[in-house]
Amino acid sequence: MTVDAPPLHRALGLADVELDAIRDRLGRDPNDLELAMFSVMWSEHCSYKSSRPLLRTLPTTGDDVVAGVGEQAGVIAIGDGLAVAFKIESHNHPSAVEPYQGAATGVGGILRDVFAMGARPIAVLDALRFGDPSDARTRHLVDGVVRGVGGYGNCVGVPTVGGELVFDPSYQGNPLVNVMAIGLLEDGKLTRASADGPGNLVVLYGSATGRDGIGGASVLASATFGTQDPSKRPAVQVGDPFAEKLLIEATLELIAKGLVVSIQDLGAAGVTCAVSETADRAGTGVLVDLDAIPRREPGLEPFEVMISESQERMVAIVEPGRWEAVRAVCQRWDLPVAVIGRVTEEPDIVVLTADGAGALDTDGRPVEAARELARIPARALASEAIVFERESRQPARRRAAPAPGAPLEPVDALPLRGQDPGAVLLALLGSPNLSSRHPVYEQYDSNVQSNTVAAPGRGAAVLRIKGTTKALVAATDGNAPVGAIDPWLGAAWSVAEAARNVSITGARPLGVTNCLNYGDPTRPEAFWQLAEGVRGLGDACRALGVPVTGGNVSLYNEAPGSAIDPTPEIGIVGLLADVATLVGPAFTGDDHAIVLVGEAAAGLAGSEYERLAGAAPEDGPPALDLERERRLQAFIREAIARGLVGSCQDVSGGGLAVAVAEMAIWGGTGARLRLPVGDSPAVALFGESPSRLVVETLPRHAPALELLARHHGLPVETVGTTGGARLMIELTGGRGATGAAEERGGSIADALDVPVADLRHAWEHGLNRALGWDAPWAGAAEGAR
Amino acid sequence: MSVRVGVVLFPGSNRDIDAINGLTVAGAEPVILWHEQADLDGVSAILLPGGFAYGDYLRAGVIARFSPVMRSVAAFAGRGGPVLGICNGFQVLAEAGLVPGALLRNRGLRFVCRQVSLRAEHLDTPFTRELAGAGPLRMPVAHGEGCYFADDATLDALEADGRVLWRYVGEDGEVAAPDERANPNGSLRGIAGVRNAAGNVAGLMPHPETAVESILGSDDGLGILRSLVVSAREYAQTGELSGVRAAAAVAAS
Amino acid sequence: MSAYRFAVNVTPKPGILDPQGRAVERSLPHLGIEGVSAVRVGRRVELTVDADDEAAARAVVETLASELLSNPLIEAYRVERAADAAAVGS
Amino acid sequence: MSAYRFAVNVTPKPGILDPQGRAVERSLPHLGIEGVSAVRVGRRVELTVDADDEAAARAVVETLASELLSNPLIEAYRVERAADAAAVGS
Ligand SMILES: Nc1ncnc2c1ncn2[C@@H]1O[C@H](COP(=O)(O)OP(=O)(O)O)[C@@H](O)[C@H]1O
Ligand SMILES: [Mg+2]
Repeated sequence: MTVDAPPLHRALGLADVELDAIRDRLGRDPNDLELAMFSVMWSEHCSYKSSRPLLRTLPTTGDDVVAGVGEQAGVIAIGDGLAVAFKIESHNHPSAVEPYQGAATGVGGILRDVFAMGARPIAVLDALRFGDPSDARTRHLVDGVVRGVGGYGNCVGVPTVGGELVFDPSYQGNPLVNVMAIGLLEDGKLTRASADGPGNLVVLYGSATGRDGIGGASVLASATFGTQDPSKRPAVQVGDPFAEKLLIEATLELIAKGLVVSIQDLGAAGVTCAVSETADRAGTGVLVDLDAIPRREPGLEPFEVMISESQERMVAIVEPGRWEAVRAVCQRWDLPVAVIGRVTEEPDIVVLTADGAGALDTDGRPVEAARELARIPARALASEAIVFERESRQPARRRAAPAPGAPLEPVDALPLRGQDPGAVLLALLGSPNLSSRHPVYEQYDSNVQSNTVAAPGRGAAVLRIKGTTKALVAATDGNAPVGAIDPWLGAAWSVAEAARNVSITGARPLGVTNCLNYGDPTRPEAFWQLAEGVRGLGDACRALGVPVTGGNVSLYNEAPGSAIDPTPEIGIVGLLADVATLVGPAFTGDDHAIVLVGEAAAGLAGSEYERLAGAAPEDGPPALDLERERRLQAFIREAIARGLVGSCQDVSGGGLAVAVAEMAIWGGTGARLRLPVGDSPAVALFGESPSRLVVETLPRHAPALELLARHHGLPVETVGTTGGARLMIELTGGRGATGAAEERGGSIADALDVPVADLRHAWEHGLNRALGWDAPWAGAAEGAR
Repeated sequence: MSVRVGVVLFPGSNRDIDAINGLTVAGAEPVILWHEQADLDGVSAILLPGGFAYGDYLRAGVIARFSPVMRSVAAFAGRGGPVLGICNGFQVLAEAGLVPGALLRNRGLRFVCRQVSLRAEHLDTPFTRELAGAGPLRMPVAHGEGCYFADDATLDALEADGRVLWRYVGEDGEVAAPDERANPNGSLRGIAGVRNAAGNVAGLMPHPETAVESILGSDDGLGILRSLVVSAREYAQTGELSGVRAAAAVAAS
Repeated sequence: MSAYRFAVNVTPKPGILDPQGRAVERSLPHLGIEGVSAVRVGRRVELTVDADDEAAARAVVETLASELLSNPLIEAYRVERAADAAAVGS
Repeated sequence: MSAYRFAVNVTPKPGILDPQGRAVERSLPHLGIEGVSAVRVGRRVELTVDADDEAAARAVVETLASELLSNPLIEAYRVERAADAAAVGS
């Protein structure tokens, strides 16, 4: 080694203290192969070395939780002999490099986590975040990511039923691609990734191993993306959804036939990760026969074989007597399969080679010519990976939330002055973040498998469970603009909103999975954001009584010079006992009562209105009262169960006006509301303070609904009636008035008055316009590839 | 006694779940036909389901066409048995030459999944006989290569011969031109489905099998599946189908 | 037996709609490129054939090209010897 | 100005997984074809360039090939003169 060359461990992304810790665990110096294995396993992505102490604080237990944090996916029992498995994961950095393949392999990876547990994947949701939609690079990323999600999900036959698409400047250099998968499994089919039973075979099946993503785990997840070191450019992984489809069928067949002890998918850190984690969970070790691993190309180095992230591969632990049956199943599905090792009592991962001739004999003993290339205690790679107590520092806050109960300040008076509130509503409905997402989700097969009751487009996804009266309800939510101001609030808010989206269908939230997208944890401010985010996540889940069953942490989401706003992405699954009681968010008829539950709180910071109208520097985001949120959700579930609800929508992005407008657009009928304006028309119409619902009910049910809300201690008022072809909202009784009225010298606020057809038009065309997809050459470059 | 209808399973088929569900709702007993099997297990009709057989790599449907089961499907079709290909199944039938035309990449170059409206052009065929009327029938499409193509002469002949079975229509009930949103893929003359000269083999891009229960958004597809089931029963009992032409007549045409 | 490397170029037949080719043409102005026309997008398949001689190898490729790699209704193909006979792992 | 017809062959880079090539290889036994290996599936784009001379035309094609027609992370391309200089209607 020349004096100038960096030591190998640093080239692999390991700090000097980490090398010391490795020496400590081995009691000697590691060789190069061992160092490579440590470098991928001790990456942030695999080891959670910065976040593990925080994650321990999360509430993870619940009566129905069958498998939780620590497993490949969370599993919750839902009765009828069934359970639901679900998990969310990020593929941010690969998608920034190669959007199509990055997103596609993201879908593939999260599906494997779910079917590795024995669950048939029944749904995918994708939560996406990008920079300026008018920017050419953003458009390239959006187009590629959406094609990638669809290209993979459509082919494997799992419907993509929901997700998010948000544009914000903070993602300009660093898009987020978070994908959630949901699977359904029968009792008794749950399969854990644990290498039990010394003497058992370690079987690798699926695609052959190539040079894909060598070092991807460490390089992509641990280094700030965008530094210009070409040697760190990882090989791009290409997904093969057809191979994945075969892998799904073969895996479920192996499990159904009871042929395997355990299964784990291969993702980051490849074979190294799969064998060390499964062995560590069982307290065993594995002799790995390097020669036996099927390769796609000649000339792979041992370290490349051990850490390759080639896609569409699984490892099964198999009793020797079942090997022939396992092989037959894999061959029927046309998948390469090989015994690549043996489980041992000695808890070490040992990598052996006989120079290609096969290092283990048929009894699993090393042949005479076998050489030992690496020997590492499994736990040193997995559960006893290094942990860092990172420094945390609260930055000088930009803005604070107004104290609860503080008087409503008309901070919005300026932006709204002189504006017809109807024009503001149209602008919001047509804005990049609030307009219809159909140009994206129509590229996803959303109904394959014949379970989709509520397809993407209108709130939470609903999937019926065949053979039962039940349905699963799923959503993702993540609020970054609020979190940028107050990361605790942003995370708690995201949980509240996700759970609310489930509750307003009548379903009971079962559990939460989460993807924590944050910046460089070695920056104390970024680590503080992460710590506050985890605290908010835990507080909200405890308050709402929903366990966290799994998740994923994505750090270093920083382009040179900028970090993303902290983005805690929440994935949630709920259970609806009787799908016939399902309530949607579209008005169901004319002359029905419109009831408003909850009340507006001050604060426009972090809202879409603020994005449109500009920020008021003294403003903060509205407060969130978790206890009130819990009561609100309990109320709406009870109201729905009692048949009191025609339709229901929560107040979120764009505020009350947008919520009602959506109900009108989707229901094909207008509405007339009289709204107490308080001091601020903008807060009343467009504020996004949480814990509020718009409920449509038959006039004769309105009193019962109001009574029920009061029972739950919630402010409630009947504010209007459905019907007609226009949306009219009269603002009553406030000091502040909308600009148009002021200019006429009037003291009574103007009515918002817009034809529903205009609302629909703005909403339907906004996204295509924002992305330039309405141009005739749209998507040409990507499409032509 | 319920009639046995085969559902061909290629590696990469994924609407087999939907086909089985749809056939069950329509009153048939679905029977899986694995791509490597030549024996048809005594089925009286065959449904080729949607999906991505062999990943749809190279060209949708092309690799599947060479499966052992396809030789048997072709022979079954030759004997006058009813065969319906849906989406990828339509692509496989077209590649195999069992129905006319080709399915090109969608004109918009994107995968399209949404509800469309169809009009049935003939109500006296093995695939439409149970429909209450011409439509419109609401059901989803979900495909990237569904743009129906044949040269003008072929199209004229298909129309003259009554072999265009379904077309995409707009809200006004009129056939949707290739550049209208109601035509999801740019198909020529709004063609969503066709049948062979004898009339016993049909393919369509939309998914009637996913539109068989109102909880799924529509049950308009049920009429098409019921037609197939009724045809299967007729074929099982008589060895013939009404609404089709004898092979001799086809050869003469 | 020797190894022969071939390429099969598959292109849309004249008159067949080629939305990919049109999309490329339409996007050219945005790249500031002028003077490009008649863009046709097709497939190129490269493969190695083990056979006794080149004629035998070419016969295999012809079969493959006409039966699998192209659809005669919509596509034309041309077989050519590929320069780089070195097999590349797939 | 003259018209020059070119072809751009875009193929997956060595070492990059080519699912299409694999699928073709695995389907060959069904066709009864033996001895074929190392199948790689890519794209072929044919186009006509109006330019003062061939060098200028080729420069345009190079730009197009590297910026629009191929994805440099996973694909390689080669530009060649196409035999049939006659423009084909798109
Ligand atoms: N933010 C989080 N909250 C809760 N659990 C988490 C979080 N991040 C990761 N986990 C859990 O840690 C374990 C390891 O995560 P990961 O490596 O992403 O899973 P896998 O190895 O299955 O891909 C999983 O059980 C996961 O659910
Ligand atoms: Mg995993």
